[in-house]
Amino acid sequence: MDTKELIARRVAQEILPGMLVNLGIGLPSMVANYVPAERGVFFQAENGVIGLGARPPEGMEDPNLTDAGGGFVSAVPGAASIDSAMSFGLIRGGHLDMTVLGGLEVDESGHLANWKVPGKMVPGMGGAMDLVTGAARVVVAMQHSARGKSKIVRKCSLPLTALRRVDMVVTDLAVIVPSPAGLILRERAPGVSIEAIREATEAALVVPDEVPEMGFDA
Amino acid sequence: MDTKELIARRVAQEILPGMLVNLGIGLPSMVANYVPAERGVFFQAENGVIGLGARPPEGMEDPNLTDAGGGFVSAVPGAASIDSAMSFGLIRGGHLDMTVLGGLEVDESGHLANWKVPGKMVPGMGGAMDLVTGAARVVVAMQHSARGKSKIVRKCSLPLTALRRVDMVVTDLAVIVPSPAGLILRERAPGVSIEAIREATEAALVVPDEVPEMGFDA
Amino acid sequence: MKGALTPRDAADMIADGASLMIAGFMGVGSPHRLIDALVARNARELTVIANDTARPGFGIGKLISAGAVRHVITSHIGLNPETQAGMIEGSITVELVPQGTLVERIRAGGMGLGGVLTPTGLGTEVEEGKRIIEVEGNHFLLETPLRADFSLLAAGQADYVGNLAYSLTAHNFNPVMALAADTVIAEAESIVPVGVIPPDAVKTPSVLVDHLLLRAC
Amino acid sequence: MKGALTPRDAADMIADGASLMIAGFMGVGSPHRLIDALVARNARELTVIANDTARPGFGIGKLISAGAVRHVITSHIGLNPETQAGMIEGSITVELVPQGTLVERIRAGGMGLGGVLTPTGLGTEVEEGKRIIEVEGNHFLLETPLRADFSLLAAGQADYVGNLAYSLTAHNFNPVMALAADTVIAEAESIVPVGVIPPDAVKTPSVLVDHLLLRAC
Repeated sequence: MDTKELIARRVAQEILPGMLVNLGIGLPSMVANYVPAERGVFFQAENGVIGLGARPPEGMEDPNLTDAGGGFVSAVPGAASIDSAMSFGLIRGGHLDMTVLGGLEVDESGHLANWKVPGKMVPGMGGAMDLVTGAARVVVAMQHSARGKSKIVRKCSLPLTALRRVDMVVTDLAVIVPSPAGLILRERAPGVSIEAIREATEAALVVPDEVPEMGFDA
Repeated sequence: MDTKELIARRVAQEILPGMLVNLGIGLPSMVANYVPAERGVFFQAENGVIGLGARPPEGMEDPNLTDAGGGFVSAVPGAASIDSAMSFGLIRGGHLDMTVLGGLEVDESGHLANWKVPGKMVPGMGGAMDLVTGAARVVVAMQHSARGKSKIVRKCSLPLTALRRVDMVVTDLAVIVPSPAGLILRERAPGVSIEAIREATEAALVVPDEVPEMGFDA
Repeated sequence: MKGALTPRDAADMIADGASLMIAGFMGVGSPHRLIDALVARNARELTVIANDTARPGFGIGKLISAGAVRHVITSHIGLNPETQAGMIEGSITVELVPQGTLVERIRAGGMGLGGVLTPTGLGTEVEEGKRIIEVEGNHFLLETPLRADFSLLAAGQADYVGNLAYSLTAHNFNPVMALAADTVIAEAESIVPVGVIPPDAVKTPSVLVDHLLLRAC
Repeated sequence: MKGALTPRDAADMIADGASLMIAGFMGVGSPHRLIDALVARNARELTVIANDTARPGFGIGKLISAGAVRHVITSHIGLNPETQAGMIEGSITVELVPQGTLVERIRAGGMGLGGVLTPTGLGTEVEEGKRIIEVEGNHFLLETPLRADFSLLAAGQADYVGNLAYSLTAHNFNPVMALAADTVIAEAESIVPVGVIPPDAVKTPSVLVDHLLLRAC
């Protein structure tokens, strides 16, 4: 299993039946592949559909139905079209049960930075600030390190996305739960030692007595 | 012509082709009867329809289509259903070309009071405060006096509906246009003298050299 | 959506003293079966947030007549003399709010806004006790969010997962109230299979609806 | 509604230096014929208020590529390297706004509100220069209204009087932008007789639309 698949599959376990879930562009969008249809989950995209479905069969794409990245999608039975005001009303108003976002940095306070690298890359925050501020649960799905540098840092050096503490970080090495007491190491990726995680992590980690491996059924 | 019909017909002359117009309950709602269909006017009711039409034929009434007073109406071709947020977005946002409201008092500053008689009658402001604040043009349609007492007063004794100066008052005796210089007497009802209007009016009136009679085609 | 309820089960869920948003405009678009069930279970001490209190014997007017309501936040009570009488004798307290302000306060409560600035009410009694905020030389009242324990809605159509569609002037406060309560209960004139209400016709997405009344018999 | 325009007439109506709200999300639900006409007439110094600048060669990206845009108020430019390059070299100024704040600012501008209070952006760069207002112990940013000279919309269907209906994710910013400009110009995939779009399916009432582009040939 490659690292992206591992992250996506682990995040998918957090998604409970009947939830309304927003998945960010890129890695987070892969999570949908591992949520069984019978779980009755509705995926929201901030561009305005509740009940996002898989890419349509070749030749069946509708230019008026895409995800937030502009890729063609379908709509599941029971889907609803909404405008941007309603879309962000759902997000900011606490009606979104979970959002899964990519990250550039997460720090010991549980703060996320994911929208700007000053002087280098300024994509803009898009919906990320509203999502992190308003979603009932915020899960960050990202690689543990980028170019050999830990993305789990003492203090974010990049501009913050929000002051709200994210609820969980899932990387290719670990599941980390930010808390008032710091970053708690909850799970290890299969075959990865606590020591290896500590070494790959700039931030201090709170390590409980038991840190089980991530469990995967299949 | 009875006095209500006179007022309604005179107000109807203010309604220009293509306007969006809100008519209050009671006397103002009669104005619609004197606006020819070919004028292409859309009537709005604050409860959520643009393109209010006449009462349907007996037996054809829809309990889900009423005016703001709860009376059965129809919808004209090109009508749109809107919710309350959009309805008041149109009103407060300046998209409503004209509102016609009843009044309890209008004073020399052009202020309207029409929602409360303290200790006696407290119907509530309903949509009136938003209408007077937001409509492009506010026309008050009312009897000149109630129980022998002028409703055109020096200063409103009843709680104000808004600080905005209304644009026109049409009564059974006169057309009055509030202005920074005071209440200008613009027209007389047929057969009514300037003296008679002055006598029936508590407020000071600015009387131009020419005060024509209201003109009616039919 | 957690499945269909009887009106009685719904009324039992709503404790005395609860705050309720009740949709409708003079009873049009109001959840009449839910109201009847609340009257039947002899509900007491309710706070009702609604556009109006309809008229005696109809819509929210039934709750007023039954003495179920202690406090009302509303824009208009002029067509219900019982509400006016209750207010004067002190059995009901009434907070009057301009209609456009009422809907924005409910929307703010449902959409996670801390408030909105409106020109409506400036210089009137409505201004009393409120903060005035200046923006680019203009003054506005700061109006704060409203939320309730329950929102009671009425739809034209609902589907099995709880998507709602409304008809003509029965929209009114339904779409905003659907966001502004801890628990949302809806009744519908008809309940149709998933897919019958196309995505573009859904006015309240199913994810906002907690309970649907089972079909009227 | 003042009748149908050619795209060219519409583009001629929009002077250099004008401010435009342009609907769409990554080009979906954007008025592509109006954009093409603005590029064709070599428009200059435009201010664009839009969710994003799409990508080079598509939607608003065409205006960026053509050098028609001086200032952008938007939530996301990450998929258009030309906007990013323009920002860095100084040919385009960019004001980044969180998406949920952007839509509320536009809505406030269109609906006569003086502003809204949102928690989004608190404690981030977005907070800079803004007033923080406390409501019941919570802090919010005061975000002010946005308006423009023109709103350019794209509908799925329009009828002869200008009622608009949208399809699926092509709704996005269209319904709010319809209220927030002095002049509203819409194009539609199809134009149908009055009555074909039933009242409950109208998402933008005709009274908001000033001009419709004549049908695409």
